[in-house]
Amino acid sequence: MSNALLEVRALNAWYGESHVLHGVDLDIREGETVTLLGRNGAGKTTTLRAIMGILRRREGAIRLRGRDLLALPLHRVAQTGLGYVPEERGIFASLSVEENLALPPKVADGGMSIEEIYHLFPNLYERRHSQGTKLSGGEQQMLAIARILRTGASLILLDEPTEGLAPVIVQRIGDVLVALKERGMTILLVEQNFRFARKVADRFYLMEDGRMVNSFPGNELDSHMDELHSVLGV
Amino acid sequence: MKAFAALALVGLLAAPFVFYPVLLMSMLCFALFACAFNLLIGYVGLLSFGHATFFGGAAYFTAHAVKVWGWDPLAGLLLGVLGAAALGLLVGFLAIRRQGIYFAMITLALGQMFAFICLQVPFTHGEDGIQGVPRGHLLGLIDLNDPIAMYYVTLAVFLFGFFAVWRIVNSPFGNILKAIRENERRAISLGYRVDRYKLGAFVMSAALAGLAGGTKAIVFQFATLTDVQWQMSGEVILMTLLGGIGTLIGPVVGAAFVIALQNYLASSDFPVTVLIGIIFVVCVLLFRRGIAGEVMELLKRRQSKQV
Amino acid sequence: QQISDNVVKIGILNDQSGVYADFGGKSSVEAARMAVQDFGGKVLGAPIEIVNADHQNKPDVASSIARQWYDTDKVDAIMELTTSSVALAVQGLSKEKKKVNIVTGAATTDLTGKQCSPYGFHWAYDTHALAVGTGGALVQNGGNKWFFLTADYAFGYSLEDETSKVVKAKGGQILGSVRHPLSANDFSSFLLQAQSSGANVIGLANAGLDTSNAIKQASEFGITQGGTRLAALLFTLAEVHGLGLKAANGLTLTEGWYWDQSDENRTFAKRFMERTGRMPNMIHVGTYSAVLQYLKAIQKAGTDATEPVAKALHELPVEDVFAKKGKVLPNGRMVYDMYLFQVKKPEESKGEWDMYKQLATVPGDEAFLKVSESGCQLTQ
Amino acid sequence: MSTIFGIPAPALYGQILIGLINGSFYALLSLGLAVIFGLLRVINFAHGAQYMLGAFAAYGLLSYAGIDYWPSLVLAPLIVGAVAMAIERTMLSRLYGLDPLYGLLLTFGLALIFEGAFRYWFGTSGKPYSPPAQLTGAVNLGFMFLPIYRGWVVIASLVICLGTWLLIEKTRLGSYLRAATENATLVQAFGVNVPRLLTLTYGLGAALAALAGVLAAPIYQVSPLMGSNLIIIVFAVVVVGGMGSILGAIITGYVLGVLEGLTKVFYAEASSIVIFVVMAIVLLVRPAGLFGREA
Amino acid sequence: MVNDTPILTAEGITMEFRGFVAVNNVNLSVREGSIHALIGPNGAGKTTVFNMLTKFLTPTRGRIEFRGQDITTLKPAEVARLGLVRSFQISAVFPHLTVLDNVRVALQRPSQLATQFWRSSRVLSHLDDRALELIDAVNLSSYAHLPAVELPYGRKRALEIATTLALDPTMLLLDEPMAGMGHEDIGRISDLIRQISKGRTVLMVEHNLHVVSDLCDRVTVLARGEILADGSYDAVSADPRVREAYMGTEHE
Ligand SMILES: Nc1ncnc2c1ncn2[C@@H]1O[C@H](COP(=O)(O)OP(=O)(O)OP(=O)(O)O)[C@@H](O)[C@H]1O
Ligand SMILES: Nc1ncnc2c1ncn2[C@@H]1O[C@H](COP(=O)(O)OP(=O)(O)OP(=O)(O)O)[C@@H](O)[C@H]1O
Ligand SMILES: [Mg+2]
Ligand SMILES: [Mg+2]
Repeated sequence: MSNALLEVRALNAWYGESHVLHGVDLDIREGETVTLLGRNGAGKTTTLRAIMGILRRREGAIRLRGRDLLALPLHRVAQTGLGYVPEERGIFASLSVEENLALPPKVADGGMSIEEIYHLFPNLYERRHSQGTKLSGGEQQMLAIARILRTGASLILLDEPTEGLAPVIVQRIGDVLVALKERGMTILLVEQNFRFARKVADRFYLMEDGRMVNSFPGNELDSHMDELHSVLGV
Repeated sequence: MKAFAALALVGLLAAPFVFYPVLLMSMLCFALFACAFNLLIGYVGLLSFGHATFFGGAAYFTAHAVKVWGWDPLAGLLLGVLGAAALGLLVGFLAIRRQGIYFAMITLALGQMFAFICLQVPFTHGEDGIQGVPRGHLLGLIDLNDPIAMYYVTLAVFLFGFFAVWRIVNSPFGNILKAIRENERRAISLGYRVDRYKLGAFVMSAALAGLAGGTKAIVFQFATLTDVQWQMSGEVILMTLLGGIGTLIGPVVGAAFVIALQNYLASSDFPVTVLIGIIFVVCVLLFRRGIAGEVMELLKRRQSKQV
Repeated sequence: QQISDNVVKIGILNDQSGVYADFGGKSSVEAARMAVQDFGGKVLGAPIEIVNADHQNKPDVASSIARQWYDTDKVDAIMELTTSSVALAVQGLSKEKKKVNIVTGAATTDLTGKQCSPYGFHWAYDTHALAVGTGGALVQNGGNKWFFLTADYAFGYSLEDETSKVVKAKGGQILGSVRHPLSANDFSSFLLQAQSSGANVIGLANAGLDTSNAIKQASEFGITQGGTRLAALLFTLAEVHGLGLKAANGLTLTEGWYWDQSDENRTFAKRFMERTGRMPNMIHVGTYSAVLQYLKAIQKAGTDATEPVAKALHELPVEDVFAKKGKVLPNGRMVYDMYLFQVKKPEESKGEWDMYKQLATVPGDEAFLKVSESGCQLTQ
Repeated sequence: MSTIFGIPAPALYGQILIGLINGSFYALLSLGLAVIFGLLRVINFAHGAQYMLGAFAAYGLLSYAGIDYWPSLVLAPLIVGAVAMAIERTMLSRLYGLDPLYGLLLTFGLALIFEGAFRYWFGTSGKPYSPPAQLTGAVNLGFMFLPIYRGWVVIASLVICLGTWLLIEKTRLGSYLRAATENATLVQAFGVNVPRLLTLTYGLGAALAALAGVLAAPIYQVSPLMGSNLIIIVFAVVVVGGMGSILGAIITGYVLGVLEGLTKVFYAEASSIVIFVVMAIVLLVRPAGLFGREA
Repeated sequence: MVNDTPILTAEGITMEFRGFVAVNNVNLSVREGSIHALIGPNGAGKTTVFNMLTKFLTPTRGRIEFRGQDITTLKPAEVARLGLVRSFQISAVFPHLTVLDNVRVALQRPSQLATQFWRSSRVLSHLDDRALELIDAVNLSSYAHLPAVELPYGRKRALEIATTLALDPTMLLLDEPMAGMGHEDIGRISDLIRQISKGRTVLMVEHNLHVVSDLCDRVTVLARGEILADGSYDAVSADPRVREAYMGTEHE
């Protein structure tokens, strides 16, 4: 695929000695929302961590706008415009909600302002002076997403943002993603909840045992239901 | 494994005819001390920075009982162990309520206090120490003034202590200790009163450290302040780290190495502290598993390659 | 076969890397070698060898080295033995092994008192000599109201105790004392207490860095400028040099030897300086004298067997660069003259090591305890 | 003359003032220690050695290069800070993410090396260093003579403490640092050059220790042992204040300095132990320390 | 069989964190033998209630009774020994012990094999059968000898449930047992919960409303630290306030 924003080719990755990713290929075009589906342990999180460079032991090619990311240290990867929302959320206990929000440095223009963010997540506004980890699980997830919106990152890697969230909040997060998409944000989303994902995804990738087994556009989801059932075990 | 243990035992039995007995005895005492310390750090995950209290405290108790009260060495040792256990109960009771670095700091603070007390009370004789403790006759029978007899008694004490550590670690109790180290909250939620387990382990460790200290007092025939000062606590950490934290044999190797080094370097031109410092640094940077740990890892790797 | 193993081996066991490393340390080993050289390198035809070890201030390390020396390395005598716990431990061991030991590095009078040994000798200073030297002579010089800063351990107590006795005996007064913990670092608080007591002498019954810090801070707070005298009860040239005359001037102290006392001393000091880069203090020269005297004793006894050598050591007078008309008491105490010195002002000093003015001589018989007072059981 | 507990009031004021002065050193040293612990989770056992290095750097600059006190006040911390940064780069940085125990052990080893080497080269009796001419002499406060130099120490340390506190608590840099202690990888994943941040922090902590060393040189004997005597006490101060709490370290430093000073009057023997007693009590009652944030 | 006697009651429990009231005057009564769900939006205070019930937090006010016994002032371990055992929201396993050992640690306590430091740990092997049985029940058999760290997240949750069950508790408190699990596992764990609930009481926090509607006899809805509704799933889900505060409009 040409004019891809992010291009991943034949990516292999290891945790210590254990080989987890086996030749993953992935493309994301500018402005697209791509969802990575797969059951527990398929390697979705690992893919994101390998792209960011948090997982250092990897081979293959990762290019952002044609620029190779593999050799860059972690912080330089982030500075190229990648925003990462980790699975475990990573809220800082020693910082207040507001400090957590303000923490990530701007990597490009065009990020949201703190006011816009509070508008999007009124809960956070209410608790802006509390310690970050004193938030409930759902509040923390919102904070984790909100935090990255300020930085102007153009490609956001989101790892299971709906995990452990109440339906209303899931719905709200879905709305947020749609809004982000409208702003031209590119999103790589990892999900198990494909009902949620279908609302936002332009394209799906299916992952199993560290390999990409299929990819199809979002509107073809229904025709892939059987495959989905077998891969995800729904 | 069995073959290795048998070989080691034969080596230990034959050692005094090859090496200098007092040096060997010193190694055995410190090896036992390090094993006792390792029981806490290696299997409960508690870094005590005040273990000299039990080692040196027991040395004072034993020395006093044997010298001033004229007790049998065995009775003296027993008193040392009981005294150390009592100190362990006291210190442990206060310290185990905290974890990690705070635990280390509390034990350090209490250790400093104990060292202060040892300096103040008359029976320890200040910085002169209790000197000239008679070795006497064990149970009135074995003349401990004979270096070889003394060596075998020390060896027996050491083996007893070593076996005790091994047994504790590989017991149902030891199993729970490991679980507590791994995830304390979970252990609590399963209904374990973790404080009691920790305290139990602490007292056992203190008692064994006391056994080592008491034996040392009889071997060297004195008990002095150096044994209760925090530098001694630091030294036992060094020994354990060097040998391999959380391995059974590691502390023994580490202690033997450090004692040999201190002795050897004493008559060289190289400043002892600098070399010990360098070993510390190299160990932490390159051989974090310690000597024993690295060797075992090597063996394991080789084994898995062969398979 | 009059010399066991055909070699006379002397072990110098002291602190070479710790707190007392400057006190004696490696330089003492050099002094011992000088003694061997001056003796001619051989005794009764057998070569003389010096071995040395750093006991790191740990009695157990010292004890196992000493045992090893005696048992396997055929060492005949051990000397210096800095710090009392080590000296007592090794003296106990030497007694048991029937070997000669000569202490020059520790202060406790117990070595020739309660824990004396027929083969143990105490060569340089001891707490009593320091007390009599500094305490006695100062009172005669008008320093009659004392306040003590005492290190909170046995060595400190006995210094304070013995000095107090001397001061009182000479008609002086003790206005008070404060016991500070070891390595107290800051002494200004204690110095202030001393000053407000109205004392005209502050006795420093401590050692090493503690004494240095106390002196430095006394000068900072203008205590010495205000006319109060500082008396360091255990302080040697090495420490004064480390402190510098600016901080140390006016300080009174007792030492058993000073390089600028005579031509003989100056010659010795020059040789020592060439070998070690520093001037010797009483411990260095004491060790030199101990080695030399030990060799003389072997010569006299015609053997290096312990009993006859110890007997010869007790009998022979000591006459060398360290001690004039020195004699050894039955309890092992070597008796010789000590001196009271005052540290010069910077402007009085003519060189890096020109630091002392001699105030008085303390005759040996006054300086050291009589055998009957020592509490040594051997002699009864 | 009025007395308090049998001590004349003016004398007591003097003692409190002296306690405060000593507290300045505790505060400065524990400040650096707290900075390093708070941000690197390393218990810097080499802190005492770095303090000693600072004093020796000042002595060396004076006696080998003829550089006097005032420039040394800047140069010595820079030198020691640079050495520390090299240490962090080559050694400490490999230990992040491991049990904090390893950091403690490494720095313990480093302390042994530095102190051992300096003892070997310079002996133990130390080296002379005098206060600068501008700060010699004393002022009469009525209840005591205060050496001008000591007054300067209090002021200098207050200013430095305040400055450091502002830097860490009130700037963006500070929040990076605090966040990095919890999850360095994540902070780096946000685009912050964390490794460099940590290097600088360790350098800063060590430089603070060295600065304290320079300030101490005219008061305490410049000796290889000067740091090891102090470090354990300073640890206690940091623990009482709350590990990693900058403000806690500063305040506790002064308070314990005064407390120790008073103990010197009432029960001098215990004056070095009193801090440990306080520490044990505080840890039992308030485990996170007086100013620590609970985990 | 569900009967009417409450096994666990909380009266007016309140939790304040430095002035912030996380849970306010909550009354809760769980009937013996039931599966009771505690649901509510994020931050409602569900985990906090769990922490209070299992004594990991001490309520600022209020009183808790378990099987007629006042447990308000007990320690967490004591509560567990009474048979009230919990799981954690963030998975809690013993990471470097194998799956088998994880379960055995739990089995050890009731079998009085915990404090014996003088015996060989081989005596524990007679617990293996029971442990493997439990492991099998949560479909982890193929992982039995793997260290728990190496399990994927969802499997860790399953292991945690097996460990909890090993204590044979009278009552289980499960905090989001399905979080992070794949669909097939959710089905299996649901079955498992249903199966184990025979003769026990279960109180669970869960966001997956399918599971809740499927499994639970009774639902309590918590919002902003207070009880919003309480009753059967159908009744509760019909409540407009609950729909607004929690379920959202889309939900069936
Ligand atoms: N730190 C680690 N060390 C070793 N193996 C790991 C580690 N983290 C994950 N793995 C393994 O790597 C594989 C892929 O894990 P990954 O976390 O990427 O899965 P995932 O698709 O994100 O699953 P989930 O939906 O549970 O988050 C799994 O088999 C897992 O056991
Ligand atoms: N230790 C604490 N200190 C201060 N506030 C806390 C603490 N623990 C929880 N809170 C607050 O109490 C509220 C309830 O939190 P709790 O974790 O119980 O929510 P929850 O219902 O379990 O949410 P979720 O479903 O997201 O896990 C939250 O707003 C949280 O921020
Ligand atoms: Mg994942
Ligand atoms: Mg919760």
